[in-house]
Amino acid sequence: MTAVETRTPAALDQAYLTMQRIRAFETKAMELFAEKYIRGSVHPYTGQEAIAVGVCDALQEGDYITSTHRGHGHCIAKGLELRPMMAEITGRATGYCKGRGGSMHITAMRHGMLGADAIVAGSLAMAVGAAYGLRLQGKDAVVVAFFGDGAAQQGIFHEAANLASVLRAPVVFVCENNQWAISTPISCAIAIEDIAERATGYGFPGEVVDGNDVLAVQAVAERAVQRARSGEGPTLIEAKTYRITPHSAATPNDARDPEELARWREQDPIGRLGRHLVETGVATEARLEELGQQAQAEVEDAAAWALESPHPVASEAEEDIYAPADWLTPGRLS
Amino acid sequence: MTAVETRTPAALDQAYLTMQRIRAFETKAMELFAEKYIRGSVHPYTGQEAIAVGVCDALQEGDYITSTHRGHGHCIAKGLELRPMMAEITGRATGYCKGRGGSMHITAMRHGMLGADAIVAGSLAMAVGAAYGLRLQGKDAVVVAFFGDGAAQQGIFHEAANLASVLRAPVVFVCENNQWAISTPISCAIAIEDIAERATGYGFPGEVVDGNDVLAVQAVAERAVQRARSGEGPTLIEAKTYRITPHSAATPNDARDPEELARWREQDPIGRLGRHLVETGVATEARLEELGQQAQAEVEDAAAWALESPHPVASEAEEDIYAPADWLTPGRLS
Amino acid sequence: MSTVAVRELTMSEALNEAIREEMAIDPTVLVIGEDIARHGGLFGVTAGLLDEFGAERVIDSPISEAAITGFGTGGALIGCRPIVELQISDFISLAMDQLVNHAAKWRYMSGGQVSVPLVVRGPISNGIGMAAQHSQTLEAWFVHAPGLVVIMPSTAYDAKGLLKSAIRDDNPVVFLEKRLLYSRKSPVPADEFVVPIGVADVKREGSDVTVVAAGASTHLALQAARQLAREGIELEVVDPRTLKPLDIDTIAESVAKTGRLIVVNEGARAGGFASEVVARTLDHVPISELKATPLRVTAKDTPIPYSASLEREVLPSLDDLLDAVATVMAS
Amino acid sequence: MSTVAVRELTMSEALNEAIREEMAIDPTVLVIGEDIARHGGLFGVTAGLLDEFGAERVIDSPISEAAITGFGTGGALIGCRPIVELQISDFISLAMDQLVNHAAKWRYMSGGQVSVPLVVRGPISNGIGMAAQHSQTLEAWFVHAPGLVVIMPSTAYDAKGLLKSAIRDDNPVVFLEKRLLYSRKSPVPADEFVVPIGVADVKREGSDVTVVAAGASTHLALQAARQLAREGIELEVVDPRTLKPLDIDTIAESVAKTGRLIVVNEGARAGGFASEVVARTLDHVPISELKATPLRVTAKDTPIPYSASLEREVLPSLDDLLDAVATVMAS
Ligand SMILES: Cc1ncc(C[n+]2csc(CCOP(=O)(O)OP(=O)(O)O)c2C)c(N)n1
Ligand SMILES: Cc1ncc(C[n+]2csc(CCOP(=O)(O)OP(=O)(O)O)c2C)c(N)n1
Ligand SMILES: [Mg+2]
Ligand SMILES: [Mg+2]
Repeated sequence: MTAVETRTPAALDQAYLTMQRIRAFETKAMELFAEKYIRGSVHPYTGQEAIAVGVCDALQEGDYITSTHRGHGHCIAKGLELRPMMAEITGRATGYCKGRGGSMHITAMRHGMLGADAIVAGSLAMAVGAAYGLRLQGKDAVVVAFFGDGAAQQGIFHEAANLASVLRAPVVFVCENNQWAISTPISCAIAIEDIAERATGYGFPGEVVDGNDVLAVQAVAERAVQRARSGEGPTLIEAKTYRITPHSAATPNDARDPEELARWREQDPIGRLGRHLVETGVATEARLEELGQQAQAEVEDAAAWALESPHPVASEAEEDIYAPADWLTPGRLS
Repeated sequence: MTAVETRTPAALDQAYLTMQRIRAFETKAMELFAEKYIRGSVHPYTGQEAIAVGVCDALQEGDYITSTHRGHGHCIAKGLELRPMMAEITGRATGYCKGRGGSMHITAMRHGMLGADAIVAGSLAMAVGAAYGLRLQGKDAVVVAFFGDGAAQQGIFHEAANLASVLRAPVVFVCENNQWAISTPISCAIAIEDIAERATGYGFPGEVVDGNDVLAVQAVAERAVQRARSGEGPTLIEAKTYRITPHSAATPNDARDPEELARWREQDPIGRLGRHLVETGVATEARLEELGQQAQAEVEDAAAWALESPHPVASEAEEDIYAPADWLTPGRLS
Repeated sequence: MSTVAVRELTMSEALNEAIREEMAIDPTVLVIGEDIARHGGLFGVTAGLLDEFGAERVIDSPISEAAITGFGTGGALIGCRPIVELQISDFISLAMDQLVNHAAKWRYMSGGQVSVPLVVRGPISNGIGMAAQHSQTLEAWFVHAPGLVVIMPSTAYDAKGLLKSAIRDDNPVVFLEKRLLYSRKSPVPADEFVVPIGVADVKREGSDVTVVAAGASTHLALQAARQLAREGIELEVVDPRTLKPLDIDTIAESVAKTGRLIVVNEGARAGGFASEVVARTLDHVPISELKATPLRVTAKDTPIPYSASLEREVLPSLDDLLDAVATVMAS
Repeated sequence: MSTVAVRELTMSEALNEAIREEMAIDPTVLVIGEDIARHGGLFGVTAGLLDEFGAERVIDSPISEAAITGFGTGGALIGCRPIVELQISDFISLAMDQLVNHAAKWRYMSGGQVSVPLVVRGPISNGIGMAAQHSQTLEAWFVHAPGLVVIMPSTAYDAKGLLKSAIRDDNPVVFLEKRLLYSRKSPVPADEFVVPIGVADVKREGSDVTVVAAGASTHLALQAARQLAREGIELEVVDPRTLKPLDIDTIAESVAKTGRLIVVNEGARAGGFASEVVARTLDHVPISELKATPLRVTAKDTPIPYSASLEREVLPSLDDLLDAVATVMAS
């Protein structure tokens, strides 16, 4: 595991807690789906927690992210609150998006969350535009776009990466290569080893990192974010990982080799960080246990709060489609 | 210039004649546009003749190509006849497409021309599907997809290249890098030296070739076609070249540096082949002169024939939209 | 020599049979899409095809909707009959250029030299909380694309018969399947049969109001018809089945008979297929022959929201249709 | 305190002024597109902007329609006002997912947290032999996409005033310009002005027939009106200017007055905008108030052919409109 010195015990504590929060949140979400409190689907981030946490730790106030169908982990790592997240995925009026978006569409502008996107690779060009626009406005903000291995085969990945490169947009592309797209193994999707290789075709660096090592991810992310912030342009980070749950609540059957799954369970990023913290004396087993329980409790509280929240009023279904307009005055109203 | 031994004098004669045909055809087409016999636009292939001719010389009976808005050269190199080509671009009923397609949409199935496409990069995935389908039908045919440097920034380029690679489709991607997309220099479109580099991101070879050297192009094309035919998968050929005319008849103003243009005029592929043939004693100046005049004459004949041809009958405008159907019998009717 | 053997099949089983039968008859039929081979499609429509016909003809594709649509078009041009599955029909928005500017136009632009026997199929996935990007009903876009055939079946029988015809048809077909109907069973003959493209089906005869409704809306119309029959109001439910080319004769004949037209459609209200049916019918039935102003019962003109209460509010309901019937019967 | 100073401007000059003025007022306005900076746009709409506002705000993009549309949406989310030029409006087909599934829906999906002040503009290029892939009139697709605003101006005045409003509007706007109108001159005040979005303009008053027509079709309608006035038939030409949201009140008011409705539209006939106007009008004007069956004068339901004789045959003509008027006047 990557050297720990760079980080304070408190920060490590926090990283461990956040990863446990994500794990607990997804476990609860799957329960709520089974109990029919959640419609549509849930795509658990379980097993990939180190990536969201490692990357978001490299960000600062004012930075933004875009996310995917598998977005809960990114939200939590970016600092969104569990209550309005739970409320959103259970379709309540108190959700971040008033129940209009659901699990695949959590947006929280005040936390720098530009939005999750249920169109695979759909938000990559948006991330480039946001990054460029922030710089145009004189802000030194960075935008991170999370996406999966399968998303790297979409045309918009290519267009967005190339556009970001020629415009030197302060964006970081984070490809979470969990080696599967639903039932399709990466070997059917690409004929190369590392998606990161593609960065050379756009003229910026591509880096491969162990996506189950939160400290390694954070180190790579800090370099990429620094590069973007200083105006040198984008980076493509490929984090190798594995989802240790089925693709989604709506697609429970999992044809993947159980041995493959078992091997990866041993690489569970939470377990790895935990062992590392204990070995290096940063935390005790008891402390880790405590953090795990704290995460559990927060998630239970969020779920209870959400389920007590009101459903949206049907009559409001046609609100929030269009922003108010006043063409007599330039500049935005909302 | 690349060694000549591989090719018979007759073949070289033919290549020179074909390049002259293309040059003469485009010159005439620009005249006909100025005289309002051609609507819309004409995108002359002038200066890039070595690429179409070199590549198509590497093809055999049963192979196919797809083309672009700048497609006349590909058509002529693939063996289409000048008369129905002229008739098509002047909108006559005797044109390859009965005047429905025009300059940007010449299709000639009996010559293995799957169609020109006015959507930049639009036919790349079609080429992959055609190549795959031909192999599925047990044919050992190859499909060549021509496209420009600007087209390499389209998402479909990425998707098609990747799909071709995972399916090992017998397709050859020929990128004619003339370094400009209308008024936009390649430096604004990509942040890398060679588009060919992108092939590594898909897992097949990328080759850069002097696109104004017909023999060099042919040599590279033969390797790529051979590779495709033998089932090893696609190749990306990047042929560096330059268009020595403005972008199109409808976009006459040309902001490019006159010196850049002058430098490239010296690299005129027809001049280079001609000088080479004379130097190597394969042909005399007189013979070249004769071939040039023959090309001229053929083009004049085609234009005269076209302008004498009837216009399509308005009442037929709604024909050829749908193919006839008989769902009681499997297999195609048309 | 057809027998009377009839099984109850779900729509996905019926679609699966259609593809299997056509692949068995015609070696040029191939299927490509995301998770359609190993997994057999997210909704089972392509289940078992990989084992039966092999990986060369049943292809798990990368996530590249535009490319697989173009791939299908290219294959069709040289004599194959590709079936492209888009996992959710909303994703056709990523392939509009390949579908509309290429597949739909290639025959015309070539002066009739080529044909494009392509099927692009996928589910309409509203009603189950998949939210705005997975719940659209977009047939109006395809109806507005000359060169395309657009099909939306409402029963397992129509689904099988029409998909077989679509595969055999030499034109690009957009085949839209309602996800909530996949598991719905209905009788399907064991014998080989096809359902002709471009022919509407009067799913219920009635004298008072013509209700034109395809796909899921057909069932809403039939439900309303059963309920209203008790009150002595007889709806004639015309299921166009094919939306392009539209069987306007059957629709016009029915409207000429009833004098009243209601069109039910789950697409967003503005510019939806219902508007087309109303306008098109007026080309054939002058207002002088109408007893009431034609009405549209559609989804509201909003994106589809996630929450159940909101989604229910946005999609057309039985009550909406009953109100519309009351209105046309009152005038 | 507006003066009476009025110049004659072409539509492209008027559009250019609109962008220039808004870029000068608002530093968050930027323009991106193919050949829009150095070259000033293929039709001059962005001429001079590069020199005046610099390469950071006036960007020659790679040929990546989907990405530049998404780029605009992302920029809009964080407070910029991007204007995306698509060189020919047909190419929006490459960006339908970015436009419809992203720009149009982001505000709604976020529960109103964000707004998307984006303008996507480009020319409708039919009538000049650009053939099937460069000659489409696709507004019907965008009208069917909740969350979008759709504008189609017919005069230089409307073009300038509406583009300024579109840039200031906090919603994604699809702004469609008729290429053959770019060079057409009409009076434009020198003083600052805007034209409100969603407000139709009665371009000519008349008592006999309401003709709804936007963009190039407005001029066809006015031409017919002038000719028919000599025969004592008075057309009322209503130019909706904004197609979504549609100013149905002005249209309905006119139809209630004349009792006759003809909609002229250059889009393919099936599922076109004309069908929507007919159906929508019937929601407001019952057939009992109509003197004739509403008619649509549209392009034929074909791809646009290259040859002049064929293209002329496919696009709606003055004769088509005159015939339609004769029909509605006869009933
Ligand atoms: C454009 C588009 N195509 C297909 C889908 C259906 N789909 C949802 S998730 C998924 C797999 C995505 O794989 P990957 O990008 O690797 O992300 P992962 O699910 O592995 O996290 C697919 C195909 C979609 N949502 N959007
Ligand atoms: C999808 C699409 N976008 C834009 C255009 C307009 N256009 C026609 S040619 C051209 C430049 C193409 O550049 P390149 O691919 O390098 O080909 P070249 O013209 O240099 O041969 C553009 C932008 C188009 N036809 N299609
Ligand atoms: Mg994956
Ligand atoms: Mg070029």
